[in-house]
Amino acid sequence: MTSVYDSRILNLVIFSPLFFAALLVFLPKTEKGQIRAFTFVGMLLNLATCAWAWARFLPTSPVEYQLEYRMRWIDELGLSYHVGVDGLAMTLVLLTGILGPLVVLASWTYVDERVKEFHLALLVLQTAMLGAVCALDVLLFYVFFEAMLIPMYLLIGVWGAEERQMAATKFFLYTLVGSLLMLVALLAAYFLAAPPGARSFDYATLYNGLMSLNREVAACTAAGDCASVSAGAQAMVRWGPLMFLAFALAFAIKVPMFPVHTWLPDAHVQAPVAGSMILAGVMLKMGTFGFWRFAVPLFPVAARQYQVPIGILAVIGIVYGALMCLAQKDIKKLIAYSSVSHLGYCMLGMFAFTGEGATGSAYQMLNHGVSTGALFLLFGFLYERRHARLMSDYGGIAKVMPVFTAFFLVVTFSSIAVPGTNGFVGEFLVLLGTFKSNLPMWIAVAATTCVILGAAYMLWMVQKVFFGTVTHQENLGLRDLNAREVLAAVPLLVLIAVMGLRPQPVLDLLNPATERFLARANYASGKADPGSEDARVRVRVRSLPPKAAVAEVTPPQPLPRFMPAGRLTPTAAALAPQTP
Amino acid sequence: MSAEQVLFWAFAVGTIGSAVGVIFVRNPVASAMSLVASFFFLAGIYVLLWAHTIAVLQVLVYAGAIMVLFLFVIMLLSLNDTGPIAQVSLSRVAGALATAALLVALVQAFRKLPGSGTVEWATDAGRLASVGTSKQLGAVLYTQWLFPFEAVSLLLLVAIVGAVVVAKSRI
Amino acid sequence: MLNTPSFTLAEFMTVVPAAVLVVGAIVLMLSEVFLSTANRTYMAIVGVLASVVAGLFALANAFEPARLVLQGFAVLDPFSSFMTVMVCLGTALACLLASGFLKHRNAERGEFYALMLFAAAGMSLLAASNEFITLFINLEVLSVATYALTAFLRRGPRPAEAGFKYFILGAFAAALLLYGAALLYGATGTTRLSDLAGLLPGAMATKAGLVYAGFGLVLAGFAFKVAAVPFHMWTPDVYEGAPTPVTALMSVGVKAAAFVALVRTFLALTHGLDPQVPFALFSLLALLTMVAGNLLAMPQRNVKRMLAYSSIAHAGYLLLGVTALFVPPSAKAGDAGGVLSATPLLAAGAVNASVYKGILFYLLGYTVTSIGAFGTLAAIERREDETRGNTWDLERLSGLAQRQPGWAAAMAAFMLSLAGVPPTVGFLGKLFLFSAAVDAGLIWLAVVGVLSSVAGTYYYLRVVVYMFMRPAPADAPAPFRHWTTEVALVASAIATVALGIVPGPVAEWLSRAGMVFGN
Amino acid sequence: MPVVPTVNYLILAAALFCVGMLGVLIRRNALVVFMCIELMLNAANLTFLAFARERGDVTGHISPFFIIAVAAAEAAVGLAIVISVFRNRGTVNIEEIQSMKH
Repeated sequence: MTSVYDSRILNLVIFSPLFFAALLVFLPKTEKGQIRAFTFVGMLLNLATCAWAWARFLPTSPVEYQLEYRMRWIDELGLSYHVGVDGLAMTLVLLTGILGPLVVLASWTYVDERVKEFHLALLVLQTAMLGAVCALDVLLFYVFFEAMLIPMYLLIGVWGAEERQMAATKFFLYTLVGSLLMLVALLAAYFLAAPPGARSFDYATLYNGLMSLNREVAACTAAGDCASVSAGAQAMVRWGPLMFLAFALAFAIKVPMFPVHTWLPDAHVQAPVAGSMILAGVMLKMGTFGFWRFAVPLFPVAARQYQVPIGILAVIGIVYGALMCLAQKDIKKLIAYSSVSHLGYCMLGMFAFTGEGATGSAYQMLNHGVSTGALFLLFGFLYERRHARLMSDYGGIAKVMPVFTAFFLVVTFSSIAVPGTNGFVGEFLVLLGTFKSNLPMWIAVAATTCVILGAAYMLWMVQKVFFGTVTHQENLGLRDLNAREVLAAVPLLVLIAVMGLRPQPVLDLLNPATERFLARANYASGKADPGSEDARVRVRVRSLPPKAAVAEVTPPQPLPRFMPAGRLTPTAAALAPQTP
Repeated sequence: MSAEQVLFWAFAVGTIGSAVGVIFVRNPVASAMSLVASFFFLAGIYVLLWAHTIAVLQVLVYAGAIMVLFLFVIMLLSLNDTGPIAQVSLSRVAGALATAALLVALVQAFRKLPGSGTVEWATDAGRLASVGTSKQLGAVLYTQWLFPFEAVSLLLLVAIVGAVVVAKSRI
Repeated sequence: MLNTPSFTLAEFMTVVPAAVLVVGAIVLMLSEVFLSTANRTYMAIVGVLASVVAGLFALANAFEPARLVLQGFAVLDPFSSFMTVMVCLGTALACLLASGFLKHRNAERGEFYALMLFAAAGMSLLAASNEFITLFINLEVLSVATYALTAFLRRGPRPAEAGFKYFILGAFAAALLLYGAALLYGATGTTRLSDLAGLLPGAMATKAGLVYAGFGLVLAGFAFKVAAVPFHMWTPDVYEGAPTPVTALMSVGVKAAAFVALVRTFLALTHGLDPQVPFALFSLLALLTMVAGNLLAMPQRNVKRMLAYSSIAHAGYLLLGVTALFVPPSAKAGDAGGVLSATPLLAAGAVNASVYKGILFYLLGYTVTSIGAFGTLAAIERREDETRGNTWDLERLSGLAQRQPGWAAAMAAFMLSLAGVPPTVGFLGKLFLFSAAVDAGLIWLAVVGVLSSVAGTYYYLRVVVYMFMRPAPADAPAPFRHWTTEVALVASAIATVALGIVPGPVAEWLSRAGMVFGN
Repeated sequence: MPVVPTVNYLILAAALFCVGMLGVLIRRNALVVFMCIELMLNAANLTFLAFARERGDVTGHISPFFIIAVAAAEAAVGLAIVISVFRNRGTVNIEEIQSMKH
């Protein structure tokens, strides 16, 4: 049951913020209140479009990418404007949509200089992030991925703290190094995936083309003789690992994984509250999402090859992040390093290549967005009052700001994965998946141990900041959260509780995506049973519309059914192709 | 040694000698005069190469017009150089070495060329009579080399405008 | 009895754009005599009109089939026609920039625009030349006009010095080129490029040394003109000293024309040679130019010098594209892959069409971006600064976002486009060019290029940092605003962003660029 | 008909070219540098003419004709620029023409 609007929803989702940005240009820059209110309304409407998309998204549908829209763009390159969402992308769209209005609320009084530019940057950033999540054309993804950098760079560099210029430049350059290398690898993939004439940057073309090459490579590696395979497969043997590494580096910098994480603490510490929230909430997800959507499925053989090194780096990130947190005096830095640690879990779960691991990883992406976003939001309120980041500047805040303290505690519990919060579900699944995987046992053990460390540093920080006696005179006069601030925080708290207590709806959304991710990672790498046919993992998308016409709404072809949603692990029976 | 060889060596030594004079004489006027001498010897060489028209042009235009312009500017600016003619610096030594290397490479390349000291087509008397004459040059210039010829006219126009603009008093 | 040549009218199409430009120049010179009113803005408009009309003629030419015209001295092919279109675009924008710039200095003269149009005519003819002597003459037309333009302003020593440096090195490069041409003439008996291609294989059998010597000298001559490292020394001084609108024209027009001539020349000269030799030379030039250009630009605080070095780096990216034309056909997928070798992904066929397109699209993007960047500099450049010596220091850009938000936004777009960040035309240009290079197997060279462009991003971003993140100095002089300057800036900014999002028909047109005569 | 072999002329031209190039690279006086460039152009002319004789070809005669014209055009603008530099700085010494910082 598709309506004519379905294929346009995502365009609304992606471009409505840009539309509001264009309108915002005409507001006088002295009318700060109007600008804020206008942006807030724009973000709310954007959230409404996200919710509409969610309502039209069928988790149980056999169609992988829904709400697809495809339009010709640069024909000579085989580049099309092609958007669509699967379950994971849908949840990320929702997360981005929810964070949008909250970010505006959070910065209502925080930002008082160059207000118009600030809100323009926020709206443009929103468009870029939503575009990156929805893009089904890899180059389109790249364009949005890079376009995100510019407003974020300005957010950090213009409205940040003292060292903002250094942090902004570092952030920009780190990300650019990785993504440019990825661009070269992407170009190589573009040439490998299809013969001249059929070349395209479309995800389906790239995936399907590389899949058959990966199959050949996997088969010939198993047979031990790769000299006589096709030219494409030979090139894949030679370049595949390098291409994977280039993609992996780009996304690892964004995640960020140890040892390329060093930009993150600086960026987080210097960024204004809005910047930190978006950075933690959505932008870091682009790294994990990139691994999930591009790096692993396009190069499954190489991904398998580097499974253990990446697993080890992920666990180093977990341990290192936790240890750095223990040593921090600066609260923002602590939250930043906790991000490194949390996203280590994400990566570990993904590279476990087990059902639980992958689901946990996807769930953890959302959790981190919600809980770390909330941490930065709440700390932003405190920072706005005191302009101090060190723990030693606080103490006994619970006495002066009880509501704030209560909120902060809930978020802390989510962050340290107390059962009943969302963090627990994700972390538990990741660890379970890691134990079940073929990764060395010590990795799983180390990751599990770090859960305790995580609790230790967070609670220690809470203890120092909120409890005890008020040690600083200035802190006595702090007022508690006002209505606007409560309004900004409550949605995230609700999410924490809902996702912790009722994970099933979200898991239902994620499951088809998880299964496909696993099937793709395993199938082409030769790990799955060799008898199954390509059709099961092949990416099916709407074909390019004929010239001078926009994609018409045709009911997408039904795909072989995956297991019904609602269960965590795929079973062999469910994965078997359905014969009509 | 034929008369041609004698003349060749005389002109060659003269050309190189005065060319070396251009770069190793301190006084710019002497340099310019040395260059004029070099052009005259070259005109002689051109005659040996059966290029009479070009030899005349060399004397008239090059030695005559262009070098007079040079001398005029030197006199106008009343330049007299003091100090060393060149200062030793790393880039200059590198430049000199590169020049020497280029010379060696070029000479090596030329010595490998097949050439016996005869010009085969010269047995064709009719052709020999017409080559390098102003008649032949003019015919070719105005029937075949029209595009470059027009391009040169554009170049001269641009050069005139350019020279006037640059030499005009303060803008 | 003279055998008078007969031409068909269609043969002259190739020179029509240049003729229009020359007529425009003559009109401008006459207007200086007969119409010299106090307000000379109309001169810029005449210049723009001539450029636009010439550009339209050139665009019409681009859809003609590639052929040899004017007794084999010139070609009419889409590659050179598109180049002419770009030159005309650049000239039109530079004329607009110059109007405000010169007006502010009370130096607006018809000759200035006339020389700009002459230079453009030279560029257009250079791109179409198919014979060494013709090529040399047309190169001189554009060079002589640019020397004079460089030395046009004579307030303070810099312009004259810059003009002098440019002149000496330009003449030196021309002499190298010419001597190389003489040696190649000796080896083959012709100076026509299209004939050379056929005769070189035979000449290689007996006169290989002569051919290689000629090849090397011609390459060195061109390397000076396109400012490839290590022949780049003149660039920063000349770019800094020349009046900023002239620098803008130099960075786009002169370079673009020289690149087209270089491609046309070496397409002919590489016939019969060991394909490894030109490939190695071009790879080395591309590598050095990309890396050194970016590294030398990094420490510059003087924005104009920084842009000069950045133009060297961009020449390096273009050389990467040129190198892709000369990849030896024998390279196999299994070969070891050093930086200076080609290891194709697949046993790929001809990639040339996409390379030409990449080069032209890159040049187009660079034209609008670079003109815009230099134009912004010209717009904020104050006459009072000229005695201070820090006219183009980064400090002068401080707080531009508050003082002139429109200019700052435009400059930011230009900087991001130069850095190759989407959604700007710089990104698409890099995409076209690098994809062609990757397709040709120059993967490692592309990786080096990409990494060096990160260094580039660092200094482009620094400009953005100063504009948006530093407070304005208290003594910031009031800007001299002139509508022509603003029109030029707005046009280039719109083109920079719009072409980056919707290259549309432009990219499709440029697909014809593969039809290079003799290819 | 025995003549002086072409290679002699070529080597003479190469020597002339290299003398000119050396002068461009090492001399300090701008006018002398300019004269050295004229030497290089003449070496190219000589090469063209030497090959023209060997081949009996008219291209080799036409080329120097054009080159002389170009040299004249270059001289006009070049000398104008030299005068302009001299007016500004009172010298034509290349080392002293370095007011721009690197």
